Amino acid sequence: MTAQPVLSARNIAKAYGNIHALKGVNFDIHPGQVTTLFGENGAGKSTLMKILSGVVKPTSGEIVLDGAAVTFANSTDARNRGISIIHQELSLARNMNVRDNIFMGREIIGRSGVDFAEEERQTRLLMAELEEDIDPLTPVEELRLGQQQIVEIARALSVNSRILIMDEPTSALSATEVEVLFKVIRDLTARGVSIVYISHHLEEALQITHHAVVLRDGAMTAYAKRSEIDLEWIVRNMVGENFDLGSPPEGYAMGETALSIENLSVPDAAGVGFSVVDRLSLSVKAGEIICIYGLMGAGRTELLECVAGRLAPSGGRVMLQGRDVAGLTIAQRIARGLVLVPEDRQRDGLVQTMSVGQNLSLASIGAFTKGLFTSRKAETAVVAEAIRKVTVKTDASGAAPIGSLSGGNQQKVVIGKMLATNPKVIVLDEPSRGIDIGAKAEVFRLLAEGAKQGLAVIYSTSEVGECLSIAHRIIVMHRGRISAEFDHTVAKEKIMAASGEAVAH
Amino acid sequence: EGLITIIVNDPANPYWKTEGDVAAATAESLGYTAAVSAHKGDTNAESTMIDTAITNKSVAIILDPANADGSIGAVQKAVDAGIPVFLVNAEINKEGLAKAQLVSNNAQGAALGAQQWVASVGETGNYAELFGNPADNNAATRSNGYETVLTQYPDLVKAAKEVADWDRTKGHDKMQSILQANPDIIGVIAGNDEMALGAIAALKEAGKLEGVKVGGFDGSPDAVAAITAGEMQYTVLQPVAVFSAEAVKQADSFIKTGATGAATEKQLFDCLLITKDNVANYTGPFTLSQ
Amino acid sequence: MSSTPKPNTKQGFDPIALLLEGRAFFALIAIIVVFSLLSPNYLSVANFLVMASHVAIYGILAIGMLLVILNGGIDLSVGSTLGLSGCIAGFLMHGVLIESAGVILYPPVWAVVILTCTMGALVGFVNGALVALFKVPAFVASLGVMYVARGIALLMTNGLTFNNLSGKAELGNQGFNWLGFNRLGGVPIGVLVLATLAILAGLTLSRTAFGRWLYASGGNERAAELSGVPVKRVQITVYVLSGICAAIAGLVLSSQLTSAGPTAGNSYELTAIAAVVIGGAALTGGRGTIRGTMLGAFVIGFLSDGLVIIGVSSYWQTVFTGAVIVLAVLLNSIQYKPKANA
Amino acid sequence: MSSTPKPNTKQGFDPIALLLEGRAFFALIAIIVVFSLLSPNYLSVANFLVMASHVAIYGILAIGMLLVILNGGIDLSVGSTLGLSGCIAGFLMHGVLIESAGVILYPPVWAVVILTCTMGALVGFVNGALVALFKVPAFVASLGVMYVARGIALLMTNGLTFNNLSGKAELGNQGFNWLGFNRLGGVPIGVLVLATLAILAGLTLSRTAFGRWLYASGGNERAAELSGVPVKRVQITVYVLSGICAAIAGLVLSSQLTSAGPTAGNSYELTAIAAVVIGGAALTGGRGTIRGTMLGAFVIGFLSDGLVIIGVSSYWQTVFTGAVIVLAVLLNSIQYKPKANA
Ligand SMILES: Nc1ncnc2c1ncn2[C@@H]1O[C@H](COP(=O)(O)OP(=O)(O)OP(=O)(O)O)[C@@H](O)[C@H]1O
Ligand SMILES: Nc1ncnc2c1ncn2[C@@H]1O[C@H](COP(=O)(O)OP(=O)(O)OP(=O)(O)O)[C@@H](O)[C@H]1O
Ligand SMILES: O[C@@H]1[C@H](O)[C@H](O)CO[C@H]1O
Ligand SMILES: [Mg+2]
Ligand SMILES: [Mg+2]
Repeated sequence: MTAQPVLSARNIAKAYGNIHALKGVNFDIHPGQVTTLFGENGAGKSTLMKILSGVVKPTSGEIVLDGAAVTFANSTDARNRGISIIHQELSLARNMNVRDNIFMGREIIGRSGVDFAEEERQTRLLMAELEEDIDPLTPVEELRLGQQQIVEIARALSVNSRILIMDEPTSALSATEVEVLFKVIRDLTARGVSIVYISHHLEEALQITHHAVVLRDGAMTAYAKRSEIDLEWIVRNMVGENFDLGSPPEGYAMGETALSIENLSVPDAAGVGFSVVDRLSLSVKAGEIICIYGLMGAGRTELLECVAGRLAPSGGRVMLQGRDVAGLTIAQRIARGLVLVPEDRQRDGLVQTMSVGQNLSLASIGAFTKGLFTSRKAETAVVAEAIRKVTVKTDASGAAPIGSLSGGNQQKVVIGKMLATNPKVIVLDEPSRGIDIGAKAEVFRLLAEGAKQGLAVIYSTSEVGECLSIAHRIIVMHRGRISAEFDHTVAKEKIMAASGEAVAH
Repeated sequence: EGLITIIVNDPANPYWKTEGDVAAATAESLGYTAAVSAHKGDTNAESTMIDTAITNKSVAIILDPANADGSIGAVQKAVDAGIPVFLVNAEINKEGLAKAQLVSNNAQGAALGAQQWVASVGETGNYAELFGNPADNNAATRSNGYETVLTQYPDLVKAAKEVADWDRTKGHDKMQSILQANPDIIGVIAGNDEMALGAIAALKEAGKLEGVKVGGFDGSPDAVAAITAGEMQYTVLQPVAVFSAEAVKQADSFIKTGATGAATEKQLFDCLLITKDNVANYTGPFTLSQ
Repeated sequence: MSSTPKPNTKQGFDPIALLLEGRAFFALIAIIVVFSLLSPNYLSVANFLVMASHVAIYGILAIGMLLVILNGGIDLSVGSTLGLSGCIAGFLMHGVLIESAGVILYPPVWAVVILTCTMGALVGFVNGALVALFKVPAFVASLGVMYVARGIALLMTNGLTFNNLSGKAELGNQGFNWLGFNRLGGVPIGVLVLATLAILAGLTLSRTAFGRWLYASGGNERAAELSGVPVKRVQITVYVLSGICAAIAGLVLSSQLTSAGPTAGNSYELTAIAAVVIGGAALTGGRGTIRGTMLGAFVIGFLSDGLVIIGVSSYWQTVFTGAVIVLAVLLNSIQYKPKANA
Repeated sequence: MSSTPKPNTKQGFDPIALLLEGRAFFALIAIIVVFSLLSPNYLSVANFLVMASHVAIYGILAIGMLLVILNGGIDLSVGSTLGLSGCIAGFLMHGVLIESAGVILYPPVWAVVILTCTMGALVGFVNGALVALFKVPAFVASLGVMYVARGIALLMTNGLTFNNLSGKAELGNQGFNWLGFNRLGGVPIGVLVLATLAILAGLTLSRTAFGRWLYASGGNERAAELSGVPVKRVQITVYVLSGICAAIAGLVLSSQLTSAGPTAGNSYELTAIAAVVIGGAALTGGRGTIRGTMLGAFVIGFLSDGLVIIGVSSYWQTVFTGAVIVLAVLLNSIQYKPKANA
C-alpha cells in the first residue's frame, strides 16, 4: 500500500487561453491498483489524464515516472513507456474495421506487409476476453455506441501497458458489459497493472476502486482510500457542500399544459432495431420546470431532439398548447414557441464564424426585419436586451467573436438566442455541460425567472445535484422509458438508484 | 514609329509561333515596336487583348482571329477606336472591317495536297480524315478541298472523319480509335501537321506506318523532319512567313499612305508542296527557297 | 472564480490584423502603382474602365461563387453555364421556329434575357438539388453538371458560334448589343451590371434574413438548422443564384463580343474561385465578403491586363496568377490560425 | 441485455449492396456490351489494348489522385505536373549545356526518368507542405501550384514542343520511346506501367502500415494522430506520390507522342478526379480502393473511345462524361446514406 506511485503528477497546471483547466494538481497512480478520479463536468479530469498520457503538454508542473521526472513527446512516446489511455470521446476511424482500429498506428508487420492474420487472431482473443461477440472484420460504423466503446477498451488492452487510463469507459455500456469490464480490470490489477478510472457512475466506480481522488474546478479537493469513504463523501466533495444551485421558483400559479408528449417513440439512428425512446409520455405546464435525469445512453437527447423536430418519431405525438406539431419544421416549431437548446454547443449550438451578437439574434431575425431588410438599430436592441437578460460577459454591442467567450458564457449565448424568440416551452439538453459551477447557477437562475413569467421548462442533466435545484418535478429516464418520477424533496440516492442499471427491467 | 500589336492564337503550335515571330521581326525592322500576345482560341481573351491594344495606342493590329464569327465584334471594336486591323491566317465572316485579310489559299493548298496524297497512297482503298477546329473556317475549306479532289476517285472511300482540333495529342488518340474501327485503311489526310504527326505516332506504335500513308498541311519544321525521315508523305506549306511579313508591310503602308497597296481586302497566298524531292529547299521555319 | 472577466484584448485594433484583412486591397494598390510606373498607358480613366469591363465577367461569376462558397460548397459549373447561356441567347436571338405554326418567333431582348437567366437558374437548381437533396458532394455534382452543360452547348450549336446578335428593328428584337457595347455616363454597361449585382449581393448578405441564414448555415449547418434556418432551401438557392450570375455573365460577354460560342467561359470557374479566395473567403464556408471578392476579382483582372499592357508574355501571367493565389491563402491561413484555435 | 446479439444482417451478402459496390464494374460491362453491339470493331483484344493505353494516362494520374483523396485532400495540379514533366524530360533528352565546361551533357534515359520523377515529387512536396504545414486548403494550394507549374512549363519551352525524344545511339540516351511505343508480350508498355503502379498502390493500401495510416488519417485524423499515426508525414507523402504519378504519366504520354508540349495534360486533373469518384471513393476521405479507381478510369476511357469508334460526336462524349459522373455519385450517396445518418 505504501509502495511508491508508478506515475505522479506534480503541481500540474494547464491553461487553454483564459481557461484554467488545471491549477496545480498533485496526483498519484498506485501500482497494481485502481485509482478513481471523481469530479463534475469540466473539473479537469480528462485534461489531467491527457497530460499523463502524453496527448497534451502541461503549462507547468512535472510528471514523475518510476521516481524520475519525464516529459512525453507525444502519446506514442507515453505508450512506448507503458502508459495507454482510453479516451472519453471515441477516437475510432469509422471507415475501418475493428481489427484495423485496434492496431491503428502500431500495425504488426510480418514478412509480406501487415500481418492481418495475427492482428485478427489477437483481436478475437481480446473480444473473447471482453465477452463480446464482435467480428474483427466488422466496420466500426456498423457497431452501436457501446460496442464501439468496447473496441476502444480492447485497443487499450492490446497494448499491454503497465498503466492504463480509462476516461469514462462505461458511458455507453450495458450492465453486463460493465461487469465483464470489471472482471478484466481485476485480472489486470492482479497482474500488476495500474489503472486510473474515471466515471460519472459513482456507485459503480466505488465497486472497483482502491483509491478515490476528487477534482473540482481544476484543483484536487480530496483524496481517500476506498475503505474510508462512501457515496455521500464523493458527492459532497464533488459538488461542494454549500453551493446553491437555486430552488424551485414558487409563489405563482402554474398555467395550462404547455407541452404534452404522448406515447412517443424514437427509433435508433443506426437502425439496429430498438427504440431509443420507447412509448414515453410526459407533460409540462406553463411555469413548470421539469428535470430529466439519466445516464448516458438513456435516450434523453433523442427524446428532446424529437420534440424539437430534428428527429422523426416512429410513434406517438407531441402536442404544443393542445396542437399536434407533427409535420412542422424546426423553424415552424420555433415560431410557435417551442425551442431546443442542444446538448453539444460547439456542434449544434453556435456558429463559430459569427459574432456574439449574430449568434444571439440568429433565431429571431424576423423580429428585426422591416420589409425586405433587417434593421441595424432594431437588431442592436435585440442583441443588447439578450446580453443583458442572460448576463453574457461581453460588450453590449455583441461584436466580439463567439470564440472569445468562456464556455459558460457561450452556453448563455445559446440559451439567450432561444429565449430571444419569446418561447412558450424551452427544452434544454444538458444545459450545464462543461460550464463551471458559477455559470451553472446563473443558467438555473435564468430558467427559474423564465418559469415565473410562464415559460415551461424541461432540462436534462447527468448530475444529481442539478436535479435538486430548480426543478419542480424530476423524471428519471432509463432505456428510453421513465423509470421513476419524484418531486424536488427526494434524496439524491433515490434518483441515482432509479437511473442505474441495477434496478432496470 | 509606334506600337504594332500582334495577336496570335497559341504559340504552342509552331505555326502560330512563326506567325508571331515573323510579324514582330518585320515590325521592328520597319522601326515599330511590337508586342505579341496569344488568345488561345478564347474570343473573350482576344477581345481583352484588343482592348489592351487600344489602351496602348497601337498604330495597327495584326490579328489571327480566334473564331470566324466570334471575332467580328473584337475587330469592330478596334476599328471603332480608329486602329487599322490586319487579319492573318484565318478569316472572319465579314468584309469591310479589316483593312486586309491575308490567308493562305487554303482551297488551292488543299487541292495540291489531295493530289499529292492520291499520288502517294493510290486510287483504291479506305482512308481517314483528321479535321481541324470547326470554329476555324480553314478546317472546312481544307476538308472541302480534299473532298473535291478525292471524290473523283470512286474507289477511295472515306471510312472515318474525326475532329482533332489541330492538336497532336488528340490526333494521336483519335487515330488509335480510327485504326480499331478501320484496320484496313491505307491513308490518312490531315487538316494540319500537328494532327498528322499525332496520327504518325499512333501508326508507328501500331506498327502500321508502313502500310498507311499520311499527309499534312502547314509545312512545319516537325513535319519536314518527318518527311525527311520518310514517315510523312508530304505537307502543304502555308506561306505564313510570307503573309505575316506582308501584313505588317501593308500596315506600314496604310499608316503612311492611307492605303494597303493591295487591290483587295482578301488576299490569298498560294501554298507550296513539300515532298521528299524538294525537302532540301526548306531553309527555315515555313520557308521554302525555290 | 473562473467567471472573473478576463482581460480580453481581442476587441482592440490590431494593426497586423488590419493589414491582413486589407491585403487584397493593398495588393490592388501595389498592382496599380507598379504598372503605372511601367507603362504610361496604364493609369488612365479610360483604361480603368476597360479593365473593369474585363473584370465584370469574372466578377459576376465570383459573386455567385462567393454565395456558394459562403455556404460551404463550390460550383465548378459556372464557366460552362456561362457558355451555355450565351448559346441560348444566341439561339433565341436568331429566332425560334414554331414547327406547327410554321412561323419563326423572334423574342424581344428582355424576353431573351429572362429566358437565359431562367436557364441559368435551372442549371443552378440541378446543382443545388444534387447537393442539398441527394447529398452529392458539391465538387462532384458541379463537376458533372459542368460537363453536361458544356456538352449541351456544343450540341445545340454543333460547335459553331452564333454571330450577329444585334437583332433587327423589323423583328423587334434589337438592343442586345447594348449590354456589352454601350456606356452609361461613360461607364461600360458590363461594369454597371457588375456594380449593381455586387451592391444587391452585398445588401442581401449584410441586411437580409437570407444573408444571415447563408453565413449561419455555412458556418455551422447543424446549429443553423436548430435555430430555425431552412438550410436546405438556402443551399439550393445559392446554387440557383450562382447559375443566374453565370447566365448574366454569359449575356454580358456575348453582347461584348457580339457573338456567342459554345466554348466560351472554359475554366473561368477557376478564376472565379481564385477571386473569392484572394478576397479572403474561407473554402470551409461562413467567412467572406462581397467587398473582398470584388477586390480579389480586380486584383486578378488588373494584374493580367497590366501584364499584357507592359507586354509580358502570357506564360508569366500564368505563373503570377498561381503565385498570387498561393500567397493570398498563405496569408489567409495566418489570419485564421488564432481564431481557429480559439 | 443489450449485449444480446442483434440480427445483424450486414455481415451477410446483401445483393443491393453488392450491386452498388460493383456499379463501376457493371457500368464497364454495360459499356463494353453496348459498343460491341454497335460496332464490330470494338470487341477485340487489339482494340482493348489500344483503349487501355489511352486509359493508362488518366489511370496513372487517378492512382495518385486516389491516395490524395483517401487522405481527404484533392490535387488539382496533376495535369500541369504532367505537362511540366514531359517538358523536363524533353529538355533533358535534348542535352543539358554545362556552361563552364562547355560541353553538352546527354543524361541516359534512366537518369531522365529519375530526374523527371524527382521533379514531380518536388511539385507534390510543395502541395503537401502547403496543405500539411501551412494549413492551406488542398483545393487552393493545388490550384495555385497548377498555374505555377503550367507557367513554368510554358516558360522553359517558350511554348514550343520538344520533338524527337528518341535519343541517339552515339549519345547513349536512346530508349525513351520504348515507354510509349513498345510492347511486351503484345501489351503496350504504358498499360504495363499502369498495371504495375496499380498493383504497387493496391499492395501499399492493403498490405502496408502506410496504407493503414492513410485510411485512418483520412477517416478520422484526430483518432489517427492519437494512435500515433504520423498524420502530417502521411499527408505530405500522398501529395509527393501524386506528383510522382503525374510525372510518370507525363513520361508515358510524351513517349507515346514522341514529343512533349507544355500544354499537355490540360484539365486532366478533372478526368482523374472523375475516375476516382466513379470508382466509389468519397471526397471526404477514408473510403475508396484502387480497384474501384481503375474501374472508374476504364469506364471513362472505354466510353469515350467507344463513342469515337461508333462515330458519335465529341460533344456527346462531354455530355456522357458528365452524366456518368453524376450518376455514379448519386448511387454513391444512396449507398452511404444509411451510414452517414448513423
Ligand atoms: N482543447 C481545449 N481548449 C480549451 N478549453 C479546453 C480544452 N479542453 C478542455 N478545456 C476546458 O478545460 C476544462 C476541463 O475540461 P476536461 O475535459 O478536463 O473536464 P472533465 O473533468 O473531463 O469533464 P467531463 O466530466 O465533462 O469529461 C473545461 O472548462 C474545458 O472547457
Ligand atoms: N436499449 C438499448 N440497448 C442498447 N443500446 C442502447 C439502448 N438505449 C440506448 N442505447 C445506446 O445509447 C445511445 C443513446 O444515447 P443518447 O446520447 O441518446 O442518450 P442520452 O440520454 O441523451 O445520453 P447523453 O446525452 O448523456 O449522451 C444509442 O445510440 C444507443 O447506441
Ligand atoms: O491554318 C492554321 C494552321 O493549319 C494551324 O496548324 C492550325 O490553325 C490553322 O488556322
Ligand atoms: Mg472528461
Ligand atoms: Mg444526451
